[in-house]
Amino acid sequence: MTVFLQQIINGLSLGSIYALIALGYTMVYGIIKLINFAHGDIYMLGAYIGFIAVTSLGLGFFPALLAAMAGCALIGVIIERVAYKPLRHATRITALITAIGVSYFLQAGTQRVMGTGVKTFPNVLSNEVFMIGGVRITSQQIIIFITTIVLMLVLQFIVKKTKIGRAMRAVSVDADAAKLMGINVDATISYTFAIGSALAGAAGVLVGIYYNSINPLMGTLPGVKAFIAAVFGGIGIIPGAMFGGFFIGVCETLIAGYGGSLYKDAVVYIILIVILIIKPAGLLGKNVKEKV
Amino acid sequence: MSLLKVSDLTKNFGGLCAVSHVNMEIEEKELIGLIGPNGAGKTTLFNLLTGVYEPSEGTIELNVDGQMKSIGGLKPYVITGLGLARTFQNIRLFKNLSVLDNVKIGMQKDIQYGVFSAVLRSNAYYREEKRVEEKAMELLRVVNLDKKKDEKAMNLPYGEQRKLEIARALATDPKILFLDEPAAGMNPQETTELTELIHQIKENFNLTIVLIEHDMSLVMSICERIYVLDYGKLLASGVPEVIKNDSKVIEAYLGEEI
Amino acid sequence: MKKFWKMLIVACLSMTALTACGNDDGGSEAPTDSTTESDTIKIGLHYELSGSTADYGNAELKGSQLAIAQANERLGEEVYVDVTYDNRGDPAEAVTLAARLAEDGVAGVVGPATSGASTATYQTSNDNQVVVISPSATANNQTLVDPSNPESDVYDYVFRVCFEDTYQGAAMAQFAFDNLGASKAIVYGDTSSEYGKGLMDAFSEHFTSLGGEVVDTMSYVAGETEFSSVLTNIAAQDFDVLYIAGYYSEAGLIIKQARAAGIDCPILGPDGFESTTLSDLAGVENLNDVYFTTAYTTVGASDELQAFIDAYKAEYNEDPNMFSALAYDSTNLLIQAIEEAGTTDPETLKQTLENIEFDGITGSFVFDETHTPVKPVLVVEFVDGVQTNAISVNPSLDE
Amino acid sequence: MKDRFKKTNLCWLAAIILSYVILTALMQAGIIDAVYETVLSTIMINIILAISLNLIIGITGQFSLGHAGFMCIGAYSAGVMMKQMPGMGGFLVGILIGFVISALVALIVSIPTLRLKGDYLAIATLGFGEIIRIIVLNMTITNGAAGLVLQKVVTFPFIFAAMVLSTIVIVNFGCSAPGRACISVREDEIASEAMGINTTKYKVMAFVIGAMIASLAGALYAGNFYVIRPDMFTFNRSIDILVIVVFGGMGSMTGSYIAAIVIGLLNNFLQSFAAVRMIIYGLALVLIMIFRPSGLLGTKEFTFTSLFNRFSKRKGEAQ
Repeated sequence: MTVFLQQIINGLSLGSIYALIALGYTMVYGIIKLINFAHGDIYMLGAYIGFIAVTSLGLGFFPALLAAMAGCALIGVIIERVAYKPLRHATRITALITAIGVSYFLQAGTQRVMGTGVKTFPNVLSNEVFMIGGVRITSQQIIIFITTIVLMLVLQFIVKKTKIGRAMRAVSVDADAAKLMGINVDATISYTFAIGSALAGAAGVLVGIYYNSINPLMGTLPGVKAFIAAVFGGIGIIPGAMFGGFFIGVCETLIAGYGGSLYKDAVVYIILIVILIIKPAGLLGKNVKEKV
Repeated sequence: MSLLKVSDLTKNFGGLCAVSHVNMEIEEKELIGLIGPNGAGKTTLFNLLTGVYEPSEGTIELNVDGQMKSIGGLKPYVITGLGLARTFQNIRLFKNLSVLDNVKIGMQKDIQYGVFSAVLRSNAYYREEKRVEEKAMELLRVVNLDKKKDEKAMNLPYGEQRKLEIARALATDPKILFLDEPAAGMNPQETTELTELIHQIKENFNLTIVLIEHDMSLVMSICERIYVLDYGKLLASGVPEVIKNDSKVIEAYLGEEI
Repeated sequence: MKKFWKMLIVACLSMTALTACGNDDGGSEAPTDSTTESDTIKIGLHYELSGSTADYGNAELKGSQLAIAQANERLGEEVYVDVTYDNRGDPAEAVTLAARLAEDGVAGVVGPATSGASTATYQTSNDNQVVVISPSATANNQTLVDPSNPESDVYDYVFRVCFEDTYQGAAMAQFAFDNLGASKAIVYGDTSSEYGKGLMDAFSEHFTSLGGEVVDTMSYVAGETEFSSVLTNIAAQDFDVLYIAGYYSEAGLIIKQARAAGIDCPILGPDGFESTTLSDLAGVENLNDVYFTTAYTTVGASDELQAFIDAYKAEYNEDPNMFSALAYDSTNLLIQAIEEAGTTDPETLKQTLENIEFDGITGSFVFDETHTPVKPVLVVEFVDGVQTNAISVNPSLDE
Repeated sequence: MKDRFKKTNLCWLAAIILSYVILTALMQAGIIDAVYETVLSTIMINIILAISLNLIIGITGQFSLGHAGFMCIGAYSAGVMMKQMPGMGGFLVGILIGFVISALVALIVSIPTLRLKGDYLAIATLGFGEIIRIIVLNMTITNGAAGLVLQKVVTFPFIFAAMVLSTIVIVNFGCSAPGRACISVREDEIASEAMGINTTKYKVMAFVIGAMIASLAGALYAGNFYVIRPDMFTFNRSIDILVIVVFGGMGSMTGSYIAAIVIGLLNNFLQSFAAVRMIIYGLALVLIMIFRPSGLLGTKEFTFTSLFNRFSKRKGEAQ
């Protein structure tokens, strides 16, 4: 039983990371229907910005986290303006290829600038261990979990209660109509990218601290997993992405913990496919049938 | 025996009852009008009849070779195969394909060669393709589009797109043809042409036609019988003269002159 | 009008691609554009410079380039020129590049780093009579025409400077059983690489044959960072040693997470542990009671090794690892062979290599009949993240 | 039938023979050297992959990201058989086995997933592709991560023939009644169903044919490049194929040809900038998509018919 609980704790920490990346995915997809393949790489950049902030500038955890979020927000907006905006009316596959191009560019660029090897993220957070009934919980796990929850609540507040959030929802339903209502669609999409990328940046720093290992290709697999998490929870739905992230994280650790580590990715995909077939719009999504 | 029999047909979307306990009976070679205010459930009824939606309650029966066969909830392509064809309110042509190909696709079920013949270009392939092309051209001549056979469907003017949809539906060799607002967006002259076309195909192809239309002059002039829907319920049915003077119908249309 | 410009740009892009056909001498003879006289000798450096295995390829590239630079310095002129290509870790591309290097007229090729890409190049290079020295192709029977058949012929022109997986895996099993007195082991390896898989099998097989028991076998995939779930499970079992078959980038994290999960038994590993990144990742406080097999060690490092480490640090501002050291040796081996042979004639070069006695930083060796080096295996212990205590081990492989 | 010997068909035949003769002559003369010979093989295999994916994405409109999985099946079927019976015989048997397995797998995969649409289908097929790879990675007969080391058995004429045959199969399919049905699914699934077309059937049909041809490409890969390993068939490979299809223009087979050639040469050309080539490649993808969002040829197809029409029109104007 303690082993099981321990696995759940491990899974929630991993899931927090997926959830943070998935939030950005779900927002971007919700608003411009683009699978932003480069999103995982923005998460990677977040880790590197955090790394530079800590090693070269000597910043602490929170300043580094904020620096990474700000840096990623900026990069996200630039990418959107340069690469995606000209394609807003092109087919979605075209936009997808562009996203892949951006992803290659970011990966190869980082490899070139920062080296291809693994970098070790310095320990900026003390790591105390608490034993609760035989289950080990570290202070880092708690901080990761809390940071994720807080960021999600902030995001939920922005989307539901603020003017910009209202604009985002309007654009995601119908960009043309939103424009007619006087909403600056371009600005809204940029805000969305900024917020989504900032969350990915935060995830990058958290991963750096938790696993203290970062490399230029670290974004690819979590990127795909996070997209699966977003689809799983229902794309465009913030609590859905959150839930999906935690669910996938816990599933993975449980499968790996009980001897199936080689098949854990396969099982994640199978879960995804089953969910899509039973509930095509995701767990929390509403099924919208095409009007005939 | 009637050709199509609808009993107690109901469709709920969540809490909303889009079609409620509708009964209809359509005889062979009739020309039926289906009218009602916007949102009355006309298109939903069409969607039920052609299999796009599954009925929540009630039955739809079609006369297939003298036997009444229940077709409610069957897949659209099966229903089309049984002889029901339709056009769409918001034109759904295969936009990037040529006019000719649009019609050819309608003849799919009647093509007598398989994938292997297609890939190997057997004699059956050439024979069938030739037959299909000839028949498609014939249909295009009926709607007067034979000169534009190689044009992309999306480049046709609106009125011709509607006609092409009719030709495409005819290509499926239907017994009943459902036309969803065929005159929408047409000018009076085009509407007149359309009226003639409907008459002509009804006679030449031995068809039963059911049409949804807001253009009352068209409906009243060509339909033999009319069903009126309002809020999903059948409000009235009968010959045009009766409908014209039905007080409930007039009320539903709120002073609209008929 | 705007459209016209767009078309023009696209056209230009495609044109540059097309003109590339006519460009025969493509390839970056990077460091020199001055010397293309006949007395320069081209050395092909064929590595994974991008893609998921770029880390290994780039480390080896640095080692090779350092060796070439030092040779030129020693000779006082630019005798050796590198011709560098990137295969992205893709075997198909590696085949093309092997052909290309042959076309470029290189005296020999060093690389690729990974077993898969290496194997793909052997046939082409062999057919073209180009000597290939693989720095880190460790797979069993790698240098044979058909690795699944130990009886098959060895490629005439293919050599390697690293151990075979079986050899060091068995050595560690021997060490665990004899020196550490372990009788129950858990094996945790990287099954996405040939290296990890080969080591896992070799360790398990030899450990069992010695009379030990492999309690459990777990696997991970390179690139993962989350191991605590598996380690939590491992911690709940009864065993004496944990053998990690993989490279430092994951092993460092595994050691850290294993210690955090309360696994305090000895942790063992292969020469993939040889990198300062290992202690950065694991944390020096966790690097106690950790042993790994290697061909060279910084414990009482030889002068050559120390000189290499200093030169590497000075050149690239980072510590060398196993890959860069092996590539450095491979390149020096090729250079030594060329100098001993006094020619770049492939036949002579090949014969020279077969009989060479090479003193490298990763050990002194001669080649056996499968063109694999015969080197002693050292087991090195970490104490507080520092290599101490090297013991030579010779596995009794004859059953 | 006379139609079979129409002018355009004869023109295509001539074009095929001519390109074969020219390529062979260039190889004999050494103008296409060993390097460009392997580049050429890569390009031809990529063409087969691209047109087979184009059948699924471009013609039928089903967004699949699992193509590498079928390639993997073909490569391993051929590889395993070549281990059992070395040489061409084993290879050919392997191709046939690959056809059977990939068709079966495609059938199993497609029936549930093809109900999904757009990006959801993409992510589901991506998942299936990865599942296939993970299974292969953990099988004993495939030798796990280490993969199989093989002899080269295929030569230029063999790959060329495979490419031509695959193209003929796909083009003939596309121009036939089942092909039209597939196109109608792409254009408007609801209307297509209303025309009496069993959309699921045609989607599955396109998917199965595409998968089988991809498995052929995988087998050629195995027979040509000495080594097959599971990590050669990750979803990145599917994306590489997708890039060719989109770059050439979805639905355009000639577009796929041109794109595969351009990308193959571009890739080779970028070798001269080994260190930065992925950066350049990424940038090139973005720029090409921005400036040419519907690909090089869009949905257009180069045909001799259109060439004749243009020619005769010009002649008409001249008179």
